[in-house]
Amino acid sequence: MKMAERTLDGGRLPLLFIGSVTALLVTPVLMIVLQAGADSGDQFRHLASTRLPDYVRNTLWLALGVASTTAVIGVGTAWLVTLLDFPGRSFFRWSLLLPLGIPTYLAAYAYTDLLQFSGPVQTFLRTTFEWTRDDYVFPQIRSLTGAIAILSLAYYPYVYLAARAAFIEQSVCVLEVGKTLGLGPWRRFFRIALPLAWPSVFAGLSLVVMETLAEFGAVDYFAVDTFATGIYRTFMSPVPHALTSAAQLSALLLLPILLLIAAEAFARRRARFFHTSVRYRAQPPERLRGWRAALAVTTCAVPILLGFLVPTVFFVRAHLRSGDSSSIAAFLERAQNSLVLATVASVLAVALALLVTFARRLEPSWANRFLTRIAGLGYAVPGGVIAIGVLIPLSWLDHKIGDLADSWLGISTGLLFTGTIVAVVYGYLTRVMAVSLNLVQAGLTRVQPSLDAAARTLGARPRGVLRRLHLPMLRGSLIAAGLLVFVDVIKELPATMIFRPAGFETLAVRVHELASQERLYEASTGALAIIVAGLIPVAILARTLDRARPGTDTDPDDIPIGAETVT
Amino acid sequence: SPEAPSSDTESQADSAPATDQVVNVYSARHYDTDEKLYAAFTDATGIDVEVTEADSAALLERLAREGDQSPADVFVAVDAGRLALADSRDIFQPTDSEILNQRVPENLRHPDGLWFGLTKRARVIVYAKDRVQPDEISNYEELADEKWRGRVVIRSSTNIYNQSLVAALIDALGEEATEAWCEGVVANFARTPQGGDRDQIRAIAAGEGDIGVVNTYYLGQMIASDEEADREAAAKVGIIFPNQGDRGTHVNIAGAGIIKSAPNQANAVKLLEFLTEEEAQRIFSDGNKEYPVVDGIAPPVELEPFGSFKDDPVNASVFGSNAQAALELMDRCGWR
Amino acid sequence: MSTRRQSNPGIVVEGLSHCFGTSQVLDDISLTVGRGEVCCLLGPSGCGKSTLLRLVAGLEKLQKGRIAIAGKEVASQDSRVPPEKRSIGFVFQDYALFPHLNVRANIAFGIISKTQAERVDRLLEQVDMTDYADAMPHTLSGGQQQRVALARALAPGPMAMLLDEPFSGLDAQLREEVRNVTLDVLRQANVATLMVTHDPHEALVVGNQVIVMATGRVLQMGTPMTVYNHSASLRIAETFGPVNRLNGVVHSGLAVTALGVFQAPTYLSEGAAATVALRPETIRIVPPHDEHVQATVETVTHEGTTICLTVRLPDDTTLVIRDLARQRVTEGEIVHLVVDDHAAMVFERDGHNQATKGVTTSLPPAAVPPYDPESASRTRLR
Amino acid sequence: MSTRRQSNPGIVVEGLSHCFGTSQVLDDISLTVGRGEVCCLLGPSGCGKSTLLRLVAGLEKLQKGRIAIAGKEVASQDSRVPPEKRSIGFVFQDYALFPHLNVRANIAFGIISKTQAERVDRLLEQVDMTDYADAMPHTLSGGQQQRVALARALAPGPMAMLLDEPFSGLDAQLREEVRNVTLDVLRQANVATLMVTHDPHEALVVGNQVIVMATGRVLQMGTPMTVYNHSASLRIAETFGPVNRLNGVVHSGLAVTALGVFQAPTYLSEGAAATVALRPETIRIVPPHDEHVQATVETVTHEGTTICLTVRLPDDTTLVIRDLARQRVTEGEIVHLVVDDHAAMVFERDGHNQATKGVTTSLPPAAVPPYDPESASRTRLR
Ligand SMILES: Nc1ncnc2c1ncn2[C@@H]1O[C@H](COP(=O)(O)OP(=O)(O)OP(=O)(O)O)[C@@H](O)[C@H]1O
Ligand SMILES: Nc1ncnc2c1ncn2[C@@H]1O[C@H](COP(=O)(O)OP(=O)(O)OP(=O)(O)O)[C@@H](O)[C@H]1O
Ligand SMILES: [Mg+2]
Ligand SMILES: [Mg+2]
Repeated sequence: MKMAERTLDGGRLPLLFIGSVTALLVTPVLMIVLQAGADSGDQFRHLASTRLPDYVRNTLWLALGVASTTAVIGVGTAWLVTLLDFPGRSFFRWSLLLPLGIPTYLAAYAYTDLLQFSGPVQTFLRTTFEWTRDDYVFPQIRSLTGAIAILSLAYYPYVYLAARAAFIEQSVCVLEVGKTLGLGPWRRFFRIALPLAWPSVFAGLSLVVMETLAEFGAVDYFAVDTFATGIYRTFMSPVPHALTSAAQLSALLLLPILLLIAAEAFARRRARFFHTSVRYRAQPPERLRGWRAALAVTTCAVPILLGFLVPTVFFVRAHLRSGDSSSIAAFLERAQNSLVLATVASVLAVALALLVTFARRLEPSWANRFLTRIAGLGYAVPGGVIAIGVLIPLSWLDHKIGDLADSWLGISTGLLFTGTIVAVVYGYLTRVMAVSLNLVQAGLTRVQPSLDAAARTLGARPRGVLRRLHLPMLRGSLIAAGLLVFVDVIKELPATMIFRPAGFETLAVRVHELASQERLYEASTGALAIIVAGLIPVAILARTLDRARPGTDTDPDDIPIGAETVT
Repeated sequence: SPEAPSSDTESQADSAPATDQVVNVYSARHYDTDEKLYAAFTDATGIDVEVTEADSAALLERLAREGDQSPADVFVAVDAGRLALADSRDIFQPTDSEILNQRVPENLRHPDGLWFGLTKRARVIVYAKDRVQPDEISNYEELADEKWRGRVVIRSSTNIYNQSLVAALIDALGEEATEAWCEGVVANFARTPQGGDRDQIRAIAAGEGDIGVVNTYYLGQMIASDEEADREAAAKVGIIFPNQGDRGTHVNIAGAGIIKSAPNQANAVKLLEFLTEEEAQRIFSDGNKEYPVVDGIAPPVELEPFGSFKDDPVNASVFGSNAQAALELMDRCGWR
Repeated sequence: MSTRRQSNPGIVVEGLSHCFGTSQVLDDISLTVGRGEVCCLLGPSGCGKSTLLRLVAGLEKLQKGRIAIAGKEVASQDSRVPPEKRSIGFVFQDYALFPHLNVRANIAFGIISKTQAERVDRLLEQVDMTDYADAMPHTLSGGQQQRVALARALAPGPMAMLLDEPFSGLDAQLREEVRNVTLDVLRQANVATLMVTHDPHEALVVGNQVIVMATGRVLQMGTPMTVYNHSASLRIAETFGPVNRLNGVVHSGLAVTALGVFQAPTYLSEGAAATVALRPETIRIVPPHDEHVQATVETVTHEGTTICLTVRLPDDTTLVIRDLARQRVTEGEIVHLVVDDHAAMVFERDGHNQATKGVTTSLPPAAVPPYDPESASRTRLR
Repeated sequence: MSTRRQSNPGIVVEGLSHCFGTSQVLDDISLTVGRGEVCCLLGPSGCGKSTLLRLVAGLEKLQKGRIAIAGKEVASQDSRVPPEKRSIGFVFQDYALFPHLNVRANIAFGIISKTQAERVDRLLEQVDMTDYADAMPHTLSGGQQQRVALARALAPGPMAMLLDEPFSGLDAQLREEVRNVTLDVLRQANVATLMVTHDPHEALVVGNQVIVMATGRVLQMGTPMTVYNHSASLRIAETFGPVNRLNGVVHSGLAVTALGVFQAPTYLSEGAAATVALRPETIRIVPPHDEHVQATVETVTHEGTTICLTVRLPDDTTLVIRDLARQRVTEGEIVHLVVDDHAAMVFERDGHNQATKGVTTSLPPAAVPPYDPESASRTRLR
């Protein structure tokens, strides 16, 4: 019931550990910021006077649009499948995660191909009704709205996961109190469930927003000028100060993100006090009937249909018509590369996240809280740029080592990091740590401090607490984190492109090559592979999420999976 | 770095230690046909080709950071502007190869042999056969003409080909005139610039726009495509080589230069020379529908019907020197 | 009173049974709580008290039986009124305060009316938490949390109040004060109150009725004095504290024991084995007089208000005697005893054995601390 | 005993002070618990008991003072031993069972030794939870959870045991049994036990020492009989139940009151205003005799073992009298009273006022239920 604010101190160690990990992760971001300090001629002034206003406006609308849409879809569906019962509930509970598997830029290609003026849908309309372009108004898919739609469909699962876990784990007692105090379902939702779930939901949302801000492919394809596209455009242009001005834009983009992080820190402040009851009791979901049930089913079905089914079917058809011509062997090799990289990255990301958050729990000092917050900053910087941020320190290190080896041993080491898997993985980590950190952190707030206290008084050392209490209770969170990272990495492009060793290809790279040559249909094969690679983890994730949480019986249908699941 | 041990060994292997049996290529080109080329080169010379593909900007950064430690021997870019930029970063070493000099035309290589064009692509005007007469437009300047109001489709100014086109125009017309032209074109847009060159062709075929500007090989590829829809779309459009009356059509190149610190300089030269041989040039044109740089080698069959054309003799390096101006100019005109 | 209860019952439970999985937790429970009445639930840990309350509140799905609140049926096989429509208040065993709201907001949670402010203030005062109005729950002590939970449940002014050990976390003084105010308020508001308590003394003092439960069944239900002085079984008698058991045999309607003869219930036939239960305080130490039973004082435990003695009779039976602390007795001393014979409860002997079957909360003799007079004596007596 | 405690103290706390933010929760606490001793903490809700325990356990950062366990300093300004190295057991007010482990695993959590299995079985038996060995915590009743928490804390066999209301959720019978076994085990294992309880009766019965706290300070510390019979202040006296207050004036070393004269402490000078505190049971109803004080019985409350009367004296002061239930008294009856004068406690009158300042748990008179004899009388007496 009561949660002591202070948990048990671990002395200096936590700060040291958190500090070094964070340093490792934010160095690339710092590099970019430093780069921004350099002189870019009057590039920046020029941008500010011409494009910047657009960037700001579009970015703002995009972020707001996506955030609000994902919030509605994610929270709504989570509430439905957690606390209500209707046909197909247990199916939706995991299939709502499927859109995670689909890279946004591919979804964008697919939808554009379907809905653009020359696409089948409009062509069909024209031919059947013998319209010409002026006879009808068709919503322009390549537009801000289109982008919002696509991104929302791709990102809502983050919020869904977060909200669902939160609902489940609180479903125990406080909602019951709400009932005895005369609150109907709706008021229970808005006055208890939502406020309690908010920090978790916010964690999910902040991931969504950061990902949106960093999104390039889809947004650019939709002809929406955001900071991300602007940064790329500037970076790609064959002009002397390209990098610097790109860095300056990025730095500008970081400001609101820092605010966001501060805001989240604020929202999370309360999260530490959650969980007023030590009783976990599953509350039997209320069964819906008639039109209500129908409504619930549609609400859950639509996101899956649009976010997953349509693009997948599109790529299957494309693949069948004219798939990737390259050899199976080459294809398998790419797949293998992708999977290996993703696995390594996700394992590392989760392990680090767990240790960092645990250290922070041991010593929740102001410094540690702040450091863990900013550790994930890289997630909000467009991949291509953060990649350069990674490149700078790595190559510097390479040279230092090279010189040392040269002067001392007289041998030439060549480049130890850049152009190696090491660099690629490091690049990934700087990007995706935000995901694992957020999820694990949120999961940890579900483990009452008084449980730690109990374990400690029973002679468990911090290590023991981590192993015997947190690991089992966080199993779900950890797996979920790992798999989200996995999916993200499978889709990752820029870092892979820059750092991969010569001749090293991944699925995403391949798809990008073809797509960049506008060879969509051939790209479909790789796209499908990515989707499949993304699906497997989603399936696993789904299964773990549906397993009973510690402290519950085993009927998966009215089980709180919360303490074990994610936000 | 926590991962260091895990893949230390790999990294040794990856940063290919210099042996005269390899040549390391940093390439901003990603075409399947290129693999064929490299394979052919290896067959011919027994030299392995290690390719690292990425966006040219990133590659340039990497080259710059790697400095003298870099394993790279050759840098390949799909645009003269990029080559010029690389040059301005002073990463190339001059190559004095008889073969290259006589095979690659003057205007398609660096005066001091820092880089050489390998293929040629013309940026042409395409039009809807059913709605536009071929004689209605004959040069880029006319794209700004009132009569095309709401009929022009073209991709965004982020695209390097447009940047180079404008850079060339600045060279030809001067900055004011070009800006005026640019404003005119923007005014004529049928839709916000979006998609790639194929999308422009499709849009014209579908009637969303009447004329557009694309690179020749995209049209070639669509004509050769095994996609029904693409072939139909391609069939609906005709092309015009602009400015045949005067300076000639704006052409751009994919080219390559040899890196200063190249560990395998000799192999690098061999590679470039091989790429300008007839066989290689054929693969470029047949495989990718690009125009060969070497005279006397037939253009891609798909493009033959459009006949031969006179290309703008301006040295491609101006694309680089004017890039900044071009970019800012397009920004000012609101060309997204 | 019973008639009044019939006429407008506050809470009616009929034939309620409940299982968790295979284990039957409630078994055919029936009870009625009149408006303005306080009904105390006594029973060993795990006997189903909380479950019963949860069922009345509608927090568990009714399996068998019928529940009505304020004359309106709220749950039965075919109908089910959701908890929020039952007009009940519930103080949970684990307070379950809303962690995201401060004390004031927690209390105000169930109130819709405009008059909130002063109502909340009055409640804060009533549970003596005025100083903590703005504190967050996690900063409250156990007892403070419990008081907030209580105020929160009172706030909406429900028709039926369900209290699950609502005062267990409060110190004696505060407990008594909060309890008296609360129950008084509830009585005056004519609310039917069902309250779980573990303190028999409390049940006897505040309850209009006391219900003694064990293993999911109601053992006895009646006014405090009835269940205390006329317990239906030895087990019930023991719920209110240890009793002395004397074995006796029935002769012409009297149970004859070492301590004298006692009126036996009519159903005990001649020669039947009887157990006479004597509460410690019904055995009195009196000035010497030769017709009194003599006994040796073995241990003396001071309990504050009272002292507790164990004494040994000549025939070696040990008795537990409770007398007021003013009695000056020392160990080893010989005392004379008198029994208030009308206070004795006489049961059929083996009846007891049946009764306790299955619910024995007694410990294996091995585990029993020999030095502790009270439990020791009791166990030896058993 | 005190010497023994000095020689090898189990728990030593010196000059302990603690603040949460600005509010001082503990103020210069010092106490010592000898090995094999049980020390009971009594005090109003929110007075800092749990905080004190958390500090001893090392669950809160020590701010000021010094703590030693088994002769080893575990916390001071400059040193700090982490909880897991202090060899303590802790039963939390909110149990804090591990939700992902079943009962058996919860209990076994702190045991490393090979002998796990039977040790756990013994503990299960000891807290009477053998049948629930494989149940998950969320399926347990409040009291069952509490017993598991207790067993879990006992399992590792700590040197010092900290119990935060460890029996509050248990019914009287079980409570007594579990309590006796547990404390006996602890005593025999020579463990120093610090136990928070809200039941003064319990504190007096089981404690070797009783510590009375209020608002973060120790008011009195001593053997049960001392604190009960020789309370250092009225407030302490009231911790163990209501007392009658008689105003008196000191004449030649005696406090003169309506109920007679009482020995006054020497520090009270001639003519000083004194308050005489009489516990309800120290006033006795006796057979009529003209030198006794007469009074009219106003209310009679049956409390089970005892009955509680309020009687009115001729001068209209009301007294609360507690006598054994066997007393047959009816309301309105005239009774004769005698006071065990040596049982009276005499204090300086305003001293009391000082004492209660800041910690008054009394309710606004308005809120007090008129019908309730006990608290009513008390408040009127105040
Ligand atoms: N984390 C905290 N932050 C601020 N104040 C706190 C915190 N924990 C406790 N307090 C305050 O400290 C005081 C003492 O709390 P504590 O839990 O020690 O009381 P207690 O004696 O255990 O009371 P109870 O008998 O009701 O459990 C209370 O007034 C409480 O409000
Ligand atoms: N969700 C559940 N699943 C299975 N068994 C349960 C569940 N909840 C309670 N029980 C069992 O039902 C029995 C009664 O529980 P309940 O909480 O009603 O007891 P109680 O009378 O309140 O006990 P206490 O006085 O200790 O709170 C207990 O044996 C408990 O183990
Ligand atoms: Mg209970
Ligand atoms: Mg406490």
